[in-house]
Amino acid sequence: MKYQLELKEVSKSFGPVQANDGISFAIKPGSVHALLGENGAGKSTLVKIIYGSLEPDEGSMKWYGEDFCPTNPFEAREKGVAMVFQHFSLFESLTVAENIVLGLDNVVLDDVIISKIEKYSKQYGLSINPHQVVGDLSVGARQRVEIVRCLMQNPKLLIMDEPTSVLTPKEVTDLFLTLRKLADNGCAILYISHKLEEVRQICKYATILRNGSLIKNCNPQEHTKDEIAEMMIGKKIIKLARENIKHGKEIFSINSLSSKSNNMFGVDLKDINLSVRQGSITGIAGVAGNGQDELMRILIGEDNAPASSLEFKGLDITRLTSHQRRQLSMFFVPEERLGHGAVPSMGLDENMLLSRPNSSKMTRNNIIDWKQVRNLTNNVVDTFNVMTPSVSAEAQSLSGGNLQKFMVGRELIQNPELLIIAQPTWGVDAGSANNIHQALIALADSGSSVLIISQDLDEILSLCEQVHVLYNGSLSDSVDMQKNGLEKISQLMLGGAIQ
Amino acid sequence: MNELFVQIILGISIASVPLIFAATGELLVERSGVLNLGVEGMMIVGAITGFVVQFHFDNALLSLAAAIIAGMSIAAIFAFLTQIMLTNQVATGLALTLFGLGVSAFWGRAYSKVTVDRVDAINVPGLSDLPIVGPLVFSYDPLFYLSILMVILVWYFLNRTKKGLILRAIGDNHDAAHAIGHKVVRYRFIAILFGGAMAGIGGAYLSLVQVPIWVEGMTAGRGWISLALVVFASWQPFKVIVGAIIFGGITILQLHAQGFGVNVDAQYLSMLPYLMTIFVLVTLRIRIKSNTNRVMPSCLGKIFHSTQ
Amino acid sequence: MIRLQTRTDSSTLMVFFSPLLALILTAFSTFVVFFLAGVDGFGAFYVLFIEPLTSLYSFSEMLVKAAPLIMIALGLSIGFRAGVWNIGAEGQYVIGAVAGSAVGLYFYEVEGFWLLPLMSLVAIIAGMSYAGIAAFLRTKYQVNEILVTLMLTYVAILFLSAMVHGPLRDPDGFNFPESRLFHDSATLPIIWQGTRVHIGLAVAVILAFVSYFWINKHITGLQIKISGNAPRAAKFAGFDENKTVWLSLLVSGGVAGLAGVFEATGPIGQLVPHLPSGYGFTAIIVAFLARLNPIGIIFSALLIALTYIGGESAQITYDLPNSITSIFQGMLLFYFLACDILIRYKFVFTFYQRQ
Amino acid sequence: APTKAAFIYIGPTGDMGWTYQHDVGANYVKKHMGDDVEITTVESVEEGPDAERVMAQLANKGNEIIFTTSFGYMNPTLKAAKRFPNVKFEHATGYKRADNVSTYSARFYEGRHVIGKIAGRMTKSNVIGYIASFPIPEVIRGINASYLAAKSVNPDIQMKIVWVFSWFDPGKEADAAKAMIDQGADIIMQHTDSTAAMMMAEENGIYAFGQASDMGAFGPRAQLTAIIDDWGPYYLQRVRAVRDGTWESADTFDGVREGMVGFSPLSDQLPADVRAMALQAIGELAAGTLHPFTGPVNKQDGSPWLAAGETPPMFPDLLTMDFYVEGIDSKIPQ
Ligand SMILES: Nc1ncnc2c1ncn2[C@@H]1O[C@H](COP(=O)(O)OP(=O)(O)OP(=O)(O)O)[C@@H](O)[C@H]1O
Ligand SMILES: Nc1ncnc2c1ncn2[C@@H]1O[C@H](COP(=O)(O)OP(=O)(O)OP(=O)(O)O)[C@@H](O)[C@H]1O
Ligand SMILES: [Mg+2]
Ligand SMILES: [Mg+2]
Repeated sequence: MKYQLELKEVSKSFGPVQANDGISFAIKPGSVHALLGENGAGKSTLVKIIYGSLEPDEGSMKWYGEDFCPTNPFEAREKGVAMVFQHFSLFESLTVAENIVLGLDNVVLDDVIISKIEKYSKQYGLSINPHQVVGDLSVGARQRVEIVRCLMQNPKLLIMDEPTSVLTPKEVTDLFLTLRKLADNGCAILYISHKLEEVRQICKYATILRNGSLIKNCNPQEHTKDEIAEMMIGKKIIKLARENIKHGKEIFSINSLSSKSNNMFGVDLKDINLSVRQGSITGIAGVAGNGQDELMRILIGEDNAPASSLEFKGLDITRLTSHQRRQLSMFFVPEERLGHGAVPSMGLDENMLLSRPNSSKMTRNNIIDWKQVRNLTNNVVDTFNVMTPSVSAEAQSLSGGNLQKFMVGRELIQNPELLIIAQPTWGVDAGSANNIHQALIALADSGSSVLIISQDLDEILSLCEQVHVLYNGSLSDSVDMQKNGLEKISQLMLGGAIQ
Repeated sequence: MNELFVQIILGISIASVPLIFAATGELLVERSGVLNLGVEGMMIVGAITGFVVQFHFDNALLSLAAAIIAGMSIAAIFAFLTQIMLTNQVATGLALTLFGLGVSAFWGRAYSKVTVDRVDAINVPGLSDLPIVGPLVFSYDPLFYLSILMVILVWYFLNRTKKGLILRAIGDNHDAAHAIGHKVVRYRFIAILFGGAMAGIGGAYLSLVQVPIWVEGMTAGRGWISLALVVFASWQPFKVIVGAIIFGGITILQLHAQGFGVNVDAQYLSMLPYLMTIFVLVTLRIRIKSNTNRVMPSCLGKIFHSTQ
Repeated sequence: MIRLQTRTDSSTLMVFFSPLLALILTAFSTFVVFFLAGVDGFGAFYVLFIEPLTSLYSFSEMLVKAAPLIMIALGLSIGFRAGVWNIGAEGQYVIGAVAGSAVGLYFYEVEGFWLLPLMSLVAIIAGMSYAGIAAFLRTKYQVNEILVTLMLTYVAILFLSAMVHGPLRDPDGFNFPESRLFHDSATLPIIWQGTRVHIGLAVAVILAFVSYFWINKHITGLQIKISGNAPRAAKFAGFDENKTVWLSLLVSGGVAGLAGVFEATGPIGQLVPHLPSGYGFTAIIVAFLARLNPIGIIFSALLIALTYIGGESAQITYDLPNSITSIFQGMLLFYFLACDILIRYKFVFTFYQRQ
Repeated sequence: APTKAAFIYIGPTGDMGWTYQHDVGANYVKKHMGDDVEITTVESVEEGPDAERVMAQLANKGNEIIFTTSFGYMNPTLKAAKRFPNVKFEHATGYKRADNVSTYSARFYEGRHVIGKIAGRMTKSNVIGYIASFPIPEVIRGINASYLAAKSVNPDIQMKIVWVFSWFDPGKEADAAKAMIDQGADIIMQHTDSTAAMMMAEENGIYAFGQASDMGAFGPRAQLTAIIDDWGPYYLQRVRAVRDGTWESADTFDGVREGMVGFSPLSDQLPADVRAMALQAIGELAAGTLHPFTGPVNKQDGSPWLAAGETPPMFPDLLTMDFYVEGIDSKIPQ
């Protein structure tokens, strides 16, 4: 049988980093093929080579048996390769139609293309409005735009780099239906995801990378999730569960919090109530874009909240800045790593100072003690196994997983009494995710409280004793996990009645 | 009185032509996500080059072509530094202005005592004699019409062509544009050269049409005004014309006010164009406050570096 | 094939090597320019860059010229770190000079040690308020501060003109547009007798060290840097972006105002319509040449001052036009900026074949 | 050894106006003294703090006499003179002197008187446009002198004055000329240095007068005559005095009689009677029998200034002049 795409000994290095080291594998027409690996394993690099946006240092590729070496995405698209990027490649100030036209070659914006967009969007059940400006869209809708853009190329190979990390469960199901349809029509799909469950659901072939090298080609449906994860990181994952859950008294509460979003397309928060007890792990589930961002801003202190709607250790903290909140021992890990939780172009040591309670001794009377800062940074790097060339390496030079470990570590070494963490393992590989989960559990075991905002239901269910669901700016009561908990939560996430 | 009105309108449009050229060029550059603060420098290099060539060859088309090439050449320095050497655009733009002023003054020393033939208006016989409409429509020089035409072309390019769409996309998100295969650096390089060409003509208009004479520093801040006009126009080509006319209008009208003996000190009248610019920027922002971020190209001034 | 590769850490070697390379390239281009101008290259080079350093007088004049450049550049560098582009320091400099001088002239012939400090204070406040307009418009209406500060510079210069033609005109000055000469208590002390080097230089150098300490050790220094790089992260750290804008503009406006009154009460000795001599603009170059480093600013200001003094000597000796100075400054900045690429990136040469 | 003399200019020598004429003067010295003199000129020296340094540098280079040719150099000149007591300084248009500082200027208002008369006769619209630079006594004297002269030959005359706040900004000067032409002026006078207004006049088929130098090349038809600043003989005399050791501090204020103020050839456009009138005025000025400010003259507010037949004293009336005479419908900017 002829392969649709064949890779032979493809290598690519970035300076000292060998991102891909002699990788060979092949994709059959009409197959859904997974590409798996830890953060930084080289997955994105490899697919960028296939798509022509990176050139390999060595190796060759064949397309239906013929030599294939695209030097730019146009050549790849011409052959029928389409790609949904890990980081969106959309233009916020332009309309959906304009965005789509930009990704299609030899096509100009006219009525024909608009009706074509509408046709595709109907055909695959991906609802988009060609005239809307992308900046006004939710993440899910943006993802749909990316996908429609790819589908309109009538691709023979569709590459999807972590497409589902921002989709609702329903959207994921729909996407899978679409993919099946495509595959049945003979389109091959190369699928990258850290969500091994879904990989097992739709892929019959998987290529596993580690540190830039090929580890194994296998059928994921013949392995358990844990087995796959082990292949990816090269060692066994030991799962820790909470041992002795001891809840103390209430330490933090949100009381009838309502707030208008100051972003035109944001979500208004409506009458949110929540209580967090000492030593507990509380989860806020929900699909991204339902007010998580707005809630997090208010919790951090970036946006104002109405007086006495936030109470920590019995104090009204609504008028406190984020710095003052930290001094009360309340710490935060935001969802977005680069640009929010860390300054991309600054060193880790400098980034250490973003979150600095007085107790850390990093500053005294606002004068920075650089020695202490470096000590603490080293401490975080060692304790949390952050892979970095040095403590002064720029934050943007770390891989997503490593930066996330650094950021979690930065907050954890302050021994927070309350840690509020959003999407703790978004885009983080299984191994690192496990490390982070362990750290959170250890924190709670030591008597501190953790509030997790996550759309990863698995994560919430495995960690939290108490789960709320955020939908369209409203927060549900705590869900009783004993009685059909899972069903309840799924229902709430999709907008079911909130008790 | 009609005569005076017509003359004032003519005066205002003459004062606005160089601004329209330079601002329209810069508008395209900024739409591609590049902030070139060197407009003043490019204009003055265009002014001296156009003048020198006109002096030696007495050929309007040739001198304009030379001014365009000169504007592009000096813009190429900016493009090379910011796009290839990844330098800070604000600093590079300022250096460009300084360099342009210096080079033009150095080169122009030999030409400060001479004059050239003015590039003239087309006077369509008969038509120009029509009352009011005649002089208003038919006594401009060709460059006035060219400036309007350029605005239309730039608008058409940006809003009606695929390449224009790509250019806007690059200004909005260069990383994404790069990811889907568009040549960010190439587009920007060409946009910057275009901006240089337009500034070059704008400058040449000053030394060939407005007053056919070369003087050190004769652009007198018009490059900066053009930059303000781009913001004023909220990056929309047609609004550049409106802004240029307002600015040119205030400049001319304050002189007329003095001539009529208006009882306000001339210094304060002279402040008007600048204060007016600020005022307009503010009211503009108040009006479109809700979606300010929408009008400004998101990548404006940011450095793009693609790893290969 | 050559390509640029990002370094994970800035190269320390290149931090020092790149300015050197830039200087060498500028020197080389200088020869080319002279050659084109038909001037003896070595001689002109000597006059431009060496001669000012050989006579005590020119050296002292270089210091006089460097003092305001250092001060203004220090203020601007703060804002530039924070992504606040105050391009109109010239205007704040003028307003500071006018306000400070007005106080000095109001107390004409009143002797007192308090007068100069009072004038300086008023100048600082005036410079701050003037820059504050831009801060207000940016924080309240998101109006671009580049344009506002620039437009206000033109206004300031006209205002100075109105003042010296009007209220601040020397009553015994034959109605010429100049103020009176400042009396002793309103004149800046000379710190190097026999030259024009005034206490402003000492203030400038002290300010450089203070701001070095501030930028590197004080938390607001970090705050400013973060605001410039990642506004959202600054919020996360509890820094207020608007505060940073205000701070940057007030500081740069204040020192520019102080530099203005120092210039009026020092080397000039009166308020004249030609007070604005482009220091506010040149200081931008000074700041960038120094890569916004406060101590580096001292050196880059001296370098730029040298090009001014050298340019004048070249004009006197070789009859070269003074525009040569702007050409140099432009080139210097081009080369400095271009060479800085070596700090954050390295050039790698790759050879590979594709099958 | 040659005597070393230096000139500091405010503008570029190519301005065709003020600086250009000083440079003509410097060349005149060179022409007459040949190898006996070595001349250095420095152009475009700012009036701010740089001026004093340039003077000091010139003194350090061995110049024995330094001409500082703009009013703004006054205090820097005095400071430099104090530092270099053996160097002679000559400051144009100022009023402060010292043992080694002389001042010199010219009675340009005599020239303005002549062009005022010509304008009064040549205008058809009775509107004269006047481009003014800065509101200093020198400029105001010029406005008053030309207005009085024009009025004396044409009572219906009206003068439009536009201040451009620059000595040299061709764009602005052209715009100002254009504005006044649009408002009906058919003769332009200027107290700014560029040739822009002259070119505007030529283009619009109206008349104008050259400023400081002969601007006929820029307005062959438009220029009726030009007031010429002729510094050459004065400069020659002063440099020679330094060479001879006879230089003394002095205050010079010369006019048509001494030849410091001259005229370019009168235009062919002038009718014979106007030409005769102009020549007569020049003759009377040269003879010293005519003073452009001769009473009765009232100030703008109607208060009397000069009684019939009275002429004003140099100081304070002329040197500090800060008012318009009666009839001018405009306001001096503050
Ligand atoms: N442009 C680049 N310059 C330098 N190094 C790079 C570049 N892109 C990737 N790398 C490095 O190459 C390696 C592989 O990166 P790649 O993006 O392929 O990983 P990945 O498998 O997609 O990871 P993730 O799961 O986080 O998306 C990493 O070590 C990364 O640091
Ligand atoms: N220019 C670069 N130099 C060094 N490393 C880079 C460079 N560009 C990207 N990288 C690294 O390559 C890796 C892969 O990049 P990619 O864009 O796929 O992000 P990622 O780390 O996978 O992010 P995410 O958290 O979204 O999964 C990241 O570790 C990133 O830090
Ligand atoms: Mg990836
Ligand atoms: Mg990832």
